Amino acid sequence: MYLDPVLMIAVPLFAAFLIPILGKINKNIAKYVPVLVIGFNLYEAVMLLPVSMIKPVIVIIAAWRPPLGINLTIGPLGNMLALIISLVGFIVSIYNIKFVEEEPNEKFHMLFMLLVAGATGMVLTGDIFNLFVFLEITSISSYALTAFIRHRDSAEAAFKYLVIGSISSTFVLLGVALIYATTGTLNMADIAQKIQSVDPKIAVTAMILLVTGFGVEAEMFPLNGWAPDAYSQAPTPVSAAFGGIVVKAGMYGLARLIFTIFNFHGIFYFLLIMGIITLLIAEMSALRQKQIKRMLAFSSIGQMGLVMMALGLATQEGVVGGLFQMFNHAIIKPLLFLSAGYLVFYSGSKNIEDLDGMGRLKPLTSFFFAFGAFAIMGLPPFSGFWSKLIIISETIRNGFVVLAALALIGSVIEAVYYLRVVGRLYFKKPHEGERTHYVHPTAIVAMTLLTLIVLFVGLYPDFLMTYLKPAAAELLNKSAYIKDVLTAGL
Amino acid sequence: MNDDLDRQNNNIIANWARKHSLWVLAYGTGCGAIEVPPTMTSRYDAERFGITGMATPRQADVLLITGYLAIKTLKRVIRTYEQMQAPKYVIGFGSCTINGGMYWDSYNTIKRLDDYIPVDIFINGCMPRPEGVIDGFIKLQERIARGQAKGWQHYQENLDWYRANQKKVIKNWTMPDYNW
Amino acid sequence: MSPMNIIWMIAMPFIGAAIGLLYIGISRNITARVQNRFGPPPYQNIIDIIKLYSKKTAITHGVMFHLGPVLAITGTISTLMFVPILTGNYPIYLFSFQGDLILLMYIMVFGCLAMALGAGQSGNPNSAIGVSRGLTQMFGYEVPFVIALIILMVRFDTSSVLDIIKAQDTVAHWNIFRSPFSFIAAIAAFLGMMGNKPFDIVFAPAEISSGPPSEYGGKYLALMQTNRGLFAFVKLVLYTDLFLGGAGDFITLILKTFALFLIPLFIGIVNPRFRTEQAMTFFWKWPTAIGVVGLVLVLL
Amino acid sequence: MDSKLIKEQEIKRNINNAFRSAEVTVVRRRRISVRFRAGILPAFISYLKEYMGFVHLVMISCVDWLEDNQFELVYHLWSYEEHIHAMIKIRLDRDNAQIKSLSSLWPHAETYEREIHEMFGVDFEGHPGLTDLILEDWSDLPPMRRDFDTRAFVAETFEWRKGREDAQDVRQTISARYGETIPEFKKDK
Amino acid sequence: MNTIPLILLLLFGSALLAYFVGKINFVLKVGIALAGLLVSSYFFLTLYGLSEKFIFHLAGFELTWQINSLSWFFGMLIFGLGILVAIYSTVYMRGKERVDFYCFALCTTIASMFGIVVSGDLLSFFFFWEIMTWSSFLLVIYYRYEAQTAGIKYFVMSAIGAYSMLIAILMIYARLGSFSFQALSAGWQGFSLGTQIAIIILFVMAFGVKAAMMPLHTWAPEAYAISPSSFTSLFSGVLSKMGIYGFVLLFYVFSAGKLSASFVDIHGTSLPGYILAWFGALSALIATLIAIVQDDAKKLLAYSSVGQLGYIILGLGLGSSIGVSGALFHAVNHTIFKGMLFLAVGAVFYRTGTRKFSELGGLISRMPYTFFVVLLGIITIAGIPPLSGFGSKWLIYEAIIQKKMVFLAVVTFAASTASFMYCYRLIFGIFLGQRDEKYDDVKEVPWAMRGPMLLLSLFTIYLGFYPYHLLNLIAEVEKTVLGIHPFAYGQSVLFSRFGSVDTMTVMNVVAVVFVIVFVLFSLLYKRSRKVGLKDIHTSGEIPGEEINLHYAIDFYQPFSRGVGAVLKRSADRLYMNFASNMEGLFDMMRYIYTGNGQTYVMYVIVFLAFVLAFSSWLI
Repeated sequence: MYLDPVLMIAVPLFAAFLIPILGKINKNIAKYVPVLVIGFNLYEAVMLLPVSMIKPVIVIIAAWRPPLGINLTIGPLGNMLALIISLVGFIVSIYNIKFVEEEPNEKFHMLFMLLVAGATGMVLTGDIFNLFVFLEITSISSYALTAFIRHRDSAEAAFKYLVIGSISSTFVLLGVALIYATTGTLNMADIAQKIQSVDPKIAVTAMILLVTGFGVEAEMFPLNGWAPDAYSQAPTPVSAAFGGIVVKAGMYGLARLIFTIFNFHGIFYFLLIMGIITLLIAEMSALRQKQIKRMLAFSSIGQMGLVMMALGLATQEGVVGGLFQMFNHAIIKPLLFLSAGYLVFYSGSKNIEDLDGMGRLKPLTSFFFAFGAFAIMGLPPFSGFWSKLIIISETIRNGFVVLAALALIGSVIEAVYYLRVVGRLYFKKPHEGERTHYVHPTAIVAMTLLTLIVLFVGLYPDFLMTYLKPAAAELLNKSAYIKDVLTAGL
Repeated sequence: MNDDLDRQNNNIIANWARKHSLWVLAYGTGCGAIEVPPTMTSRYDAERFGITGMATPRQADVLLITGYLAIKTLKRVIRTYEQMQAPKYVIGFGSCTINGGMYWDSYNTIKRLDDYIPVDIFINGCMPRPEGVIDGFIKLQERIARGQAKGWQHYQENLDWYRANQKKVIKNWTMPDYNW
Repeated sequence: MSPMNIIWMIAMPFIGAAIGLLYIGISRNITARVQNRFGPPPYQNIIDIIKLYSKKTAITHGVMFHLGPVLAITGTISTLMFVPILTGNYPIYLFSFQGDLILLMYIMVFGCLAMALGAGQSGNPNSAIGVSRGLTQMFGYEVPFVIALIILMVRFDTSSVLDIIKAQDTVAHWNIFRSPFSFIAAIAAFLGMMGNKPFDIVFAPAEISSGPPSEYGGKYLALMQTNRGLFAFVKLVLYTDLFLGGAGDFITLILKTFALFLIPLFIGIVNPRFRTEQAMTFFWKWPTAIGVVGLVLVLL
Repeated sequence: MDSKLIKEQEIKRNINNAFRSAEVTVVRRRRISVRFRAGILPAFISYLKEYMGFVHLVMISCVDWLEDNQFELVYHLWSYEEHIHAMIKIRLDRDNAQIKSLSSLWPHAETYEREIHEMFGVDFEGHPGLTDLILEDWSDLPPMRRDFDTRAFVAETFEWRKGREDAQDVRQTISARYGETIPEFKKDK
Repeated sequence: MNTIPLILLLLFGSALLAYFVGKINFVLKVGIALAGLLVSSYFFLTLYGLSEKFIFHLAGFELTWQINSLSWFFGMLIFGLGILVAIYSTVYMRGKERVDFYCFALCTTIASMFGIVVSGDLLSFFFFWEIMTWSSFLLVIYYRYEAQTAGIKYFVMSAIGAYSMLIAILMIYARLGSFSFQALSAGWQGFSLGTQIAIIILFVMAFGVKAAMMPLHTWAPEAYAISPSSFTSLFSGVLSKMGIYGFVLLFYVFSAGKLSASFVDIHGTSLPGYILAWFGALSALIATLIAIVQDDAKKLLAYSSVGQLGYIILGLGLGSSIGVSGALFHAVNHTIFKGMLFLAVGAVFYRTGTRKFSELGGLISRMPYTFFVVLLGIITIAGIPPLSGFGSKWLIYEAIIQKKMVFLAVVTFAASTASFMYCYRLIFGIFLGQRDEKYDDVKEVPWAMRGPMLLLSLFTIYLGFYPYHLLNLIAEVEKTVLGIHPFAYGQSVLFSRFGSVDTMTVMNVVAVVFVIVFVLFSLLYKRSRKVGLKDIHTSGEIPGEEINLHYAIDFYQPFSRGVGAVLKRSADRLYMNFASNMEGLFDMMRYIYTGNGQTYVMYVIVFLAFVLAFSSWLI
């Protein structure tokens, strides 16, 4: 039985402001609050899932019906993404319990709560201005979290992120303003209905502004300049959260815009091409990276490129593949980041070269990393295999054999650089020197959870597929969405 | 065992074959080595007697010592002789093998080859001409045919005496044992 | 299997070895005459072998060293069993119905490889060097040899030696005239196979003290010499079958094989020695080129 | 001195400029002889090699001056530029003959030095391996020393063939031993 | 319960069990792996002659697992060698670290190979193919410190192959809407010529990598050399056969043997088959030439493996019954002899710790059983009668000559002759010649290692004179699955249109002659005395005991001088140059991300401007 979905946004938001106060009372309590709160979110998302699969849950706030008032639209897609976000958030918060020791840790937890709240808000809202607001909440907490380690590199990364993010937000705002000016409404379903009558030139301009804005969060090339720096300089859980939460939310925004609100077919081709370019350039850049987290950042960009490509196909199967890939990425990339975080923590250096022989010193963590690497390469029987299979299959079915081949070349490059790291972990003799040999159980729990999900989904993809299909259908079936939202509460 | 060997030594067919097929390993020390090629080539053509050069002691029947032997080379000669397969014959060639020849007072050259390995035929001269060499071979053939070329047997029976002589000049004896 | 056949089976290795050894003896004699010498008697090789068999001692370096010559002669006799020797009214086919040319090509190698293994266990580096040279040279001459055989097989559409003999019913149909390219390639390979002068680097006595057999003496050497004679005979018979239309009786056989035997002999007498890689590349140049011409012709 | 020996004289001057103690004698055209101390021989020889053009070590020989109780080592050098043969003569104490090895200057000097060590017992410092060269396991005095009595040694070590101590005809003995008839020598006509 | 999933479950289960339970002690992990293999091979044996099918759905795709005579044929190889390797491993891996990991990867590899051969559709084929790739990769990198480059090279080339196969599979899926083999063979004719060519090339790339076909072989020597010998045996013996299995599927099942309908015929063989045959022949020749100059025994065997697989590919390409039978026969032979040779080299490595010819030698008296195995192995590999290698090579040659492909025949025969050279080098370098002092105490390996090798050598003898049962199996495969009319054969006689060979007679003649000569020469004739290996003729010189006169360095120096031009060319170097050039390019790509905030902002603005400028295209 689910509670009011509004709580999914309200509770983390409230908890975020509660944490500093709790932190004044007892530092330890603050640690456990995120676990509980996001756990609640996860519970909500899971409970909502069977309901929203049948019919979208429209939550009307303050009794103003959709075109006029703010509403939450919890369709299969939104619910699915909320589930992903809360799942990743939950697991990362478990990891956080012990990993974040640095002061002021209650602020970290607060910002993290804000991040989750914002991302959840983004995927649940039905209002374009709310989308913008939640985007800002997510972004601002991200900036702060990036700079959490008080180091000049972190600050620089955060500042870059801030500059680019602010510009993108401005574009989003401009786009929203343009839409509001021409259609006079902010409800997405309503906009989708009314956009038909707007001058296509204005509509396309608005769309491009919005796409640019969300593209920054969704790591579209060339808007993803912030990503490598931010990923590599942020604390490990934050990097994981970027991969699992922020980017997913951004991608949701992008998908919602182009599938539901606007009606331009050309944008799909554009997305397809941008997707493959993003994929290839990211993989190529990742190959020669020296820092492990930076490499993972580029890999993350590459995966998002694949998702964009899948969404750009704009077919049922393609979108299913894209969403599947988003899910996989959201699960595997945190696994990689969390294990890499521990490896970096123990080796005391971010450089790949210094990870030599960690497979011997830290067998479990290295195992998780290797597992994640194999999974993200798309090897069976891990989950990455199925999503890649579906995407490539659909690409070829639509006649884009060359794109499929290019994507697979990207995969080969991916295999090379992941294996290079795995190779260093296992093949090289460890450097001399004493190291602590200790991983906190919370981290192991977090990583084991992720591993099990990867394996489960890999061996039994049908479980996930049953939920992904309606989600894809929601994206593709625009009129149903409009109807559902606009007739809600009647 | 000796009876058996004697019986075989008197085997007419075998002795006839041995006589007509002398495979020579020429141990070319000293100036005598230069006399061997003329013996083998067109002018004197030792091959018509079945005499052929061989490259390894394992295959050879006749060890041809063509000159003086320093103590260092004596060691090699003994080794080579022991590697040959019985029945085997030794021809001492030139005065040096008989009494040291012109090296009679050299501190490093042996004087009597037959003190160290059993010699079946000496060919004297300094150096013997190919005619002499062929004559020596024919003498050897005759002795083989009569079953008299039993130097190898002599060596086998008096190994202790030969060893004592050999060890007298070769101070540091590192040779493997000759196992029959 | 008729009793006559069984008698031939038992007798043929001895006859073959005797003929082969005689040929080699004659070759020594002829070489001597060419060099203005008198030379040994033609039966010299047989004397040598009797002497070697009556050697009183022999040394062995181990099991493979012992088995090397045994297996070598096993291979040679087995090869002999699959070669049709006489085809006339009183044929000696032995087992040649049960095998074909490809079998012959491979079973011929059996003995060589066994010999090489035996030489290998002698522990003498010279033997190993000889084997290395021999195998390299074999790789060289097998190419024209194979080309020659392929020409024959494709031309007559059969891989059976008996069928090839049958196709050469008259003198004009002998393959030496019908497939001259094949014959030239094959005879070039034959030079290498016989180990005669230009291609005798394997046994270079002054250089690697007679190569593979350098540790063999006494009865082993005797067996190897027998093998040498027999193998020469087998090869000559095979070539006679393939190119000279086989033989109906022993006299023809001896005439034809001796005629074939003279070719490498005379080439050998007047030529110095090739180095290993020169030998190998020699086989890949002219004989192969001629063979390829033959191949092209047979396809047309 | 012959006025034609300009080159030789010039070399003599040059050597004396560098090494006062070197006694240089011009023997004849293209040949000079130098007496030198054993102590700084390598320095001297390398000077000759590097600066005077004597790049070729022809050989090293040794002379046993038993009367002086000294060994004389003679280093034969050859200059390809000037075509001059220099003999560097070093006197060593016979009882404690020791000198520095030249094997670092000319690798092939090793062989000569090994031989001289073996035959005379001169010790070469810095030689990589003063092992046996021609003799094996020699335990007596070095055989080329003049105080080594070869005949006594031979008589002690080797056995003479009976009847062959002098040059008598031994055919009778041999024929008696083997029962062979003695061929008559054919007289030349 | 259906048997196929049961077997797969058993194998994968024992893999996981061996890993987790095996943490406890050594016996348990190896025992579990072995027990799993034995039980599953029992179930597998019950499948003989049946044709089972197991259909289910996963991720929206219909998957089929089936067993037919072809699957059974290859399954036989997998289980046969798999069990022997597992038995061998019980001793070979004792005392080594991470045995649990080894057992896990070994079982997974065997399971995935079985999965490949029972796959009745392209998707599960690909699925198991990838599992096979990574599980074998795990074994390649078992000796972790040295294995890095080899492992990554193997993985990357496999990945390229696998992805090209994926494209082909998905191209087929896009056209047919089904992954199943039946649909494919029914629908093959409907494809356009271009599609057919593309599919064939892509599949050939995938299978060629696994079957180590020139020029896709470059991973093989290093990966074979570096993996644990017990696994290398399986790697070369069976895993490479999966590539061969793929070729069989491609040429006779997928295309239903109708390639000739769309392509021109050359000498009665369809063009793709003809080209494949040439690839096979050239692999055989070039790999053999390279094998000759190797110093590492396993590298030599690896190149030899490439060469022998070339023969198999050649036979398959020819397409006639006799050629395909020869290829399948040779596949079995290759499994047997490569299995035993790698196991034997492993045994030598187990006792001496090295695989280099230049460091070994003279082990015959110390390891006589291993020597015997290697001896039989090289006789088989060289195709010399009377052992089984001759039968398969005979069939392949007959097939070539029947088709009058004379130049192909010349290349193949030349390769075969050259193989004598490396065969000799292998046995000489390890077992013959003089032994180094330090190996005086070497002992023969334990029976658990000897047993599998000897069993395999018995097989070569058995197949050498009585190939009837195997030929029956092959004929069954050809009749039921490949749609080829099998060629004629008797109990032990192989017939072709050209001639026949009676393997039984050959074996008998050789055996009888050998026995007669042996009895006469060795038993009845006077005995010889045994001398040591150091007692050799060295021109009188007496080398000390410590001096080893084993001639093993640069053994075929004249040969290398003669064919140096060929050996200098290296596909491997080409790929590595390409890879390093690509890395250079990628390194430049990296500088797109300058790390400069202003630049990134500029990118955003330029992107926006650019898209706005071309916005009309989006409408």
